[in-house]
Amino acid sequence: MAEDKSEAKIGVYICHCGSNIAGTVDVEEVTGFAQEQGPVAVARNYKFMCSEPGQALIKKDIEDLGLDGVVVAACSPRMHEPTFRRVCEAAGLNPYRLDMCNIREQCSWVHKNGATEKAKALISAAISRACYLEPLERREVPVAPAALVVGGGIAGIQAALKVADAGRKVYLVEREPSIGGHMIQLDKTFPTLDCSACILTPKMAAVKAHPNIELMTYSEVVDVQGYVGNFKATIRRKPRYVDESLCTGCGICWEKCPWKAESEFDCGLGQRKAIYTPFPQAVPNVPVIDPEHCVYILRDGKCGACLKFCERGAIDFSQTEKMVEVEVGAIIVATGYDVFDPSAMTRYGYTRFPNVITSLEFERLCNATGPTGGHIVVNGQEPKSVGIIHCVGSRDRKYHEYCSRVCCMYALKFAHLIREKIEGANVYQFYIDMRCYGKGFEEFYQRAGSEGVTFIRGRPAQVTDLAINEQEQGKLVVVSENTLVGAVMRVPVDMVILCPAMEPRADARDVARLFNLSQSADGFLLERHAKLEPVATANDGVFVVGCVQGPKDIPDTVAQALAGAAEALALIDKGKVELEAATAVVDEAACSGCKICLPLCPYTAITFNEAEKQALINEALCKGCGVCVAACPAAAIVARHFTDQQILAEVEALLVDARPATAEV
Amino acid sequence: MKYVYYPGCSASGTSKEAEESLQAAMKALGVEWTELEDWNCCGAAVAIGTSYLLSIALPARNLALAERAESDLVTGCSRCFMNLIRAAHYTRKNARVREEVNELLAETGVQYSGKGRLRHLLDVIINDVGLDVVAERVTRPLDGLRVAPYYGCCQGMWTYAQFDSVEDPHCFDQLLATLGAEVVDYPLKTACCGGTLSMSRRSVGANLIGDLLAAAGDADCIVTACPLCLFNLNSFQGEAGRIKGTHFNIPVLFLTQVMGMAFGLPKKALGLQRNAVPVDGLYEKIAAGAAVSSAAAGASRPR
Amino acid sequence: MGAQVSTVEKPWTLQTPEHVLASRDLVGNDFSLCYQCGLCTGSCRTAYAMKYTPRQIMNLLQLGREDEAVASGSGLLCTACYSCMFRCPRGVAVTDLMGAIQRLSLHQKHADPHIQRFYRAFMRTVERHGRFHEAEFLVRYYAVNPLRLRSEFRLGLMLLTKGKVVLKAPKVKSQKGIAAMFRKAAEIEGRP
Amino acid sequence: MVVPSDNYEPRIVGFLCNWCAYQGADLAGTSRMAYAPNVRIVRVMCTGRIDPTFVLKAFSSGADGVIIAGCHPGDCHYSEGNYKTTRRIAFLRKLLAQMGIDGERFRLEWVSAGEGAKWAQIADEMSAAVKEKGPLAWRENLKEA
Repeated sequence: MAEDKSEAKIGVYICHCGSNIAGTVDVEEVTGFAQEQGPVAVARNYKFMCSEPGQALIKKDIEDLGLDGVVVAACSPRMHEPTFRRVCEAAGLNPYRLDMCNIREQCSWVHKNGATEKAKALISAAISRACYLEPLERREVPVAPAALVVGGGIAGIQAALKVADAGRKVYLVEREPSIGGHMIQLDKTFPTLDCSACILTPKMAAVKAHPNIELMTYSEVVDVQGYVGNFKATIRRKPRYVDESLCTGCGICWEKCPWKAESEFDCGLGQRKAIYTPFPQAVPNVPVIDPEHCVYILRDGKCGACLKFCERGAIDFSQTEKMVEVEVGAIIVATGYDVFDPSAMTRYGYTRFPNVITSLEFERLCNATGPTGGHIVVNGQEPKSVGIIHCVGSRDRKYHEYCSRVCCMYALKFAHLIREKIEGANVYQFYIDMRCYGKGFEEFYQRAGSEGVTFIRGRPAQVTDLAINEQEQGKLVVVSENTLVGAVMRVPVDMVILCPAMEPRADARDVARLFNLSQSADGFLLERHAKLEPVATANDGVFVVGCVQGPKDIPDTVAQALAGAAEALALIDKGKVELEAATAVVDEAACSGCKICLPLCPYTAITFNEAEKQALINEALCKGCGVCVAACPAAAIVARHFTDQQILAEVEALLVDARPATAEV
Repeated sequence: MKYVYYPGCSASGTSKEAEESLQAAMKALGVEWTELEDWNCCGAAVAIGTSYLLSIALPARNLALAERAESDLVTGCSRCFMNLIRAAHYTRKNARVREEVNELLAETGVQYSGKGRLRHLLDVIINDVGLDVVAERVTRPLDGLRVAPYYGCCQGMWTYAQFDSVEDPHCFDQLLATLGAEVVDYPLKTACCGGTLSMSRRSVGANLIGDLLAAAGDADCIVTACPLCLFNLNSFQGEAGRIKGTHFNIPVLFLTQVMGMAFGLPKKALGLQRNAVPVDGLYEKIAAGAAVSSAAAGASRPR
Repeated sequence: MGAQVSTVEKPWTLQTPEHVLASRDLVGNDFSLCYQCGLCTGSCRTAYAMKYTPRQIMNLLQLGREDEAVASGSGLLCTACYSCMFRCPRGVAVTDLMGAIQRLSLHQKHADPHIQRFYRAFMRTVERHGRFHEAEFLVRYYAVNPLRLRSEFRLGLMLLTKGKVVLKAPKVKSQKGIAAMFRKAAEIEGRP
Repeated sequence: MVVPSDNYEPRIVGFLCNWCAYQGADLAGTSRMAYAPNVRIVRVMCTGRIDPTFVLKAFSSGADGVIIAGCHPGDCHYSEGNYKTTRRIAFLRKLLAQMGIDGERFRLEWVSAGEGAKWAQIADEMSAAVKEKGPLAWRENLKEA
């Protein structure tokens, strides 16, 4: 080893990151330490190594000193490894000769004392590893020129349209019978009060009409294989029992169907038939038959009203589930959110009192296409007073710690709508903080205030029907501290609207696994970087947009959807992707042909050459996890860029300060 | 199942009827237990106002004794239960508290290691004995008796969390229904009765009691799961009435008292003569209720 | 906190050993997590009678004004029902903090004499007998305050006639050890 | 025999997978969660890459503890690398026990990319536990034996 090390010429570059690193780590001392290490030809520190001048420093040294390895001690490799690899490449050094040493996220930001010592150990390890790094070549493969968009809410619709408009093929998959998502359930949208359906339905129609979009509703993605640029997705198409190519959406079938069920679209406030479209503007305007309520299906052919009346003969009970496979270069995940179920918080009496409703239920009550035709009616009466409780299940450790971001604004919108529809109604907002941060939001807040809405700062402790005076008889009483007064108030109202948290879909974990993504602590899917890569994920080629990534309003969702489309297009339009060079390779001479590695590979990248009795790794399929490497009893498989030699050298040098000098034999 | 039983101070004094009926009813159910030997006061709601350490160490001593007896510790007092489980919680959670508490306990020759299980009486009756066994014992169902179960407060976080919903518990309802009573649901069933405020700040304590009595409305009686609440709700009805501008005269019983009534146990064994608000009227109501239900049964009998 | 509403006129320095505020290191300084939503107060049955609501007490702690919180005596109205602590959306141990304030109020004699006597009398009987002893408690509590005894005449009569006052003191074998626990606690907590 | 000094700080080597645990440790950083500086991290693509010799190398080079952290079961970026790790580690654990290295010095943990706080807590716990046990000085001790 010693000879190798002395031959290597390593440059070490320590970044101050302003005061982010230099404020905690003594960069001069660390530079001095690095300078003393055998293989180090040069060690420098600089304020911002990622800046132009910082990069120029490295470039110049590579060129002037002929470095054969570079260590950059700065932020996480997840942040700037690509940057410094480019620097090496530009200076004529193979980019795989770079090692990043994380002294920010895993050192200066988390340690008050001992950060300098730890930085030295980490740098020593990186230098050691850098001595053994080998040049690698990346290969390019073509990209499948299509995108898969999962989820047909506003995020998915917007992303699909943009990719399709750019001339690329899009597969849009939606679980429900129609696209539209939560947005199509809303009545008006804040702060401009445009009608949600009015702005969304044209986009839905455009999706249906677009020659580049293949819409698959009532379908789910069940499997994803492959890698960036070359994904293979399997989509399960559930049987509608209605032939989409024949149906004209005339509606005679659901008019004649005698069987009813609660309408999911109307949050159970209204009813639909067993054959139904969820709402009149559904896209596609083709009904589905709900097998749990259709008597024809439940009782072997008794009924069949739809069959009889459909003039086109579109009803087809022989349909079965179908699997479709598509090849795409990029995937946009836009599966949205669920609404928190407030019945868990018994203190607010949701489900116990019929006049305690959720915000989404209120949207349906308020909507002209809703179960009441847009009349706000509970218990058969128009409420003269309404309490709106913010942060139900949000900003609460017991449920969701985060702020759901949209409730303050829609609560103001509700106040406006109630005051508009019910003459002289009193509206009370029970809020903790009013968060009106968006464009035009503060102005809307002012407007709502001027329209006669009462703001009570406090998180209500309960909603009760226990009256303690005449005024409270027959009312719901919202009990809350008015924190600005410092007194508990009892506010009698006719209706209470709860603003439940937006929460990750119940199956968010399954979705994360399906697309090989991570979840953040709150359960939403994790983006690659909170600020700079808001839609990219740890899985190259898969992007998350809209509320699947976290609660957000419509403008933010649309912006993210467009970002996702841009990312997908950038990937597809480039036409090719570079494959990871850090794959595993079999040393044929050493392979004993024991076949232990074969079943271990999750990508079936390892095949066996029976003639030569040797294992063989297909580099296009290998993703470089290294499971086979660690398992090979003959040590015949080498993990490029993570060789045994590199890692052992790294480990040894990491403990440079642990061994007394005399212990070295 | 092996139990040691922790009576608590109120049950042996101001709420004697709780203790008497509890012993009688448990015997009727065939539950065998021994009294925790040499138990001491858990500190009620008073120790916390005097010394943090004592508010943990006093109950912890009882836990230590039960640990030594290697049995589940059962108590019929919600306040005691809460103090005990709180002591277990903090001694487990905080090493310094554990050390100091054991330093105190060493004075009485015991140590507490955080083991051992604590059980509430309702938990034992419902989950160990079982409502089916309770039902078998019922000889005089509480027909037509409208009973308001009072779950009490301090139980919220500590007590019911162990075996029922915290904010909206129903275990008590199930038990009362099994006894044949009509359960009255009312919004303040888990609201605090004021605890020792009835003694230290009468006007506030009685006000809270008044709210509870009023909320139970037209129930024939209130049944509690805590001897301290039993004392409060019974003893200050006059004062509460004066504050609320009304007159309260609603019998308040301990849960094992109504169980004993349904099991047909003698009044004296249930300490029914000790309740501050007389309970005799309840027997008449049950008799009337029984007559109605047997008449109804007769009418519906096929001819 | 404006001076005009303050109960404490002179600056108050924390001389009490930290043990008295033991709940503080139990839960860390977790009152700093309070975001003043008022759910504790709304859930509190006695908040109406407090000078400062539980939420305001948390705020006083955040402001380093334990003195004001203690002097207000609001902690004495806490029944330790734990509703606030159970519900707190930020996980603040409100009840334990209220208990700490209550202790300080009593130790520093910010409570009515009869309330202090109530606590003392109760704990004294436990110290002496290991268990609560009604008869002795009543004597201790009322003996020095006969006027109050008169107002409690009906209660006393009820207890007596219903056979609820046990005159005989409870017998706990480890009574001496329990009294020693009281002394030890006072020693550790630095109370007189 | 190495005598522990009063200000003994243990050295712990952490092998973290690139996709979950390493990101979790990065998150602890971006969230500025302070924790003990004793754990030094080696990044591998997957915990499935970790050869038992890496762990032995760490101990023989003077580590007082080793921690392996990867994706939660079922969440592996490479679908099931972490299951393989689990099996391999069980074997290694026995081997280490025979060599006198117990479970407190050698841990396997699952940390997701969203669990920065968990990583900080693990690092703190592990540091405290190993500090309590004192230096391992495995190589020196073996030599003496």
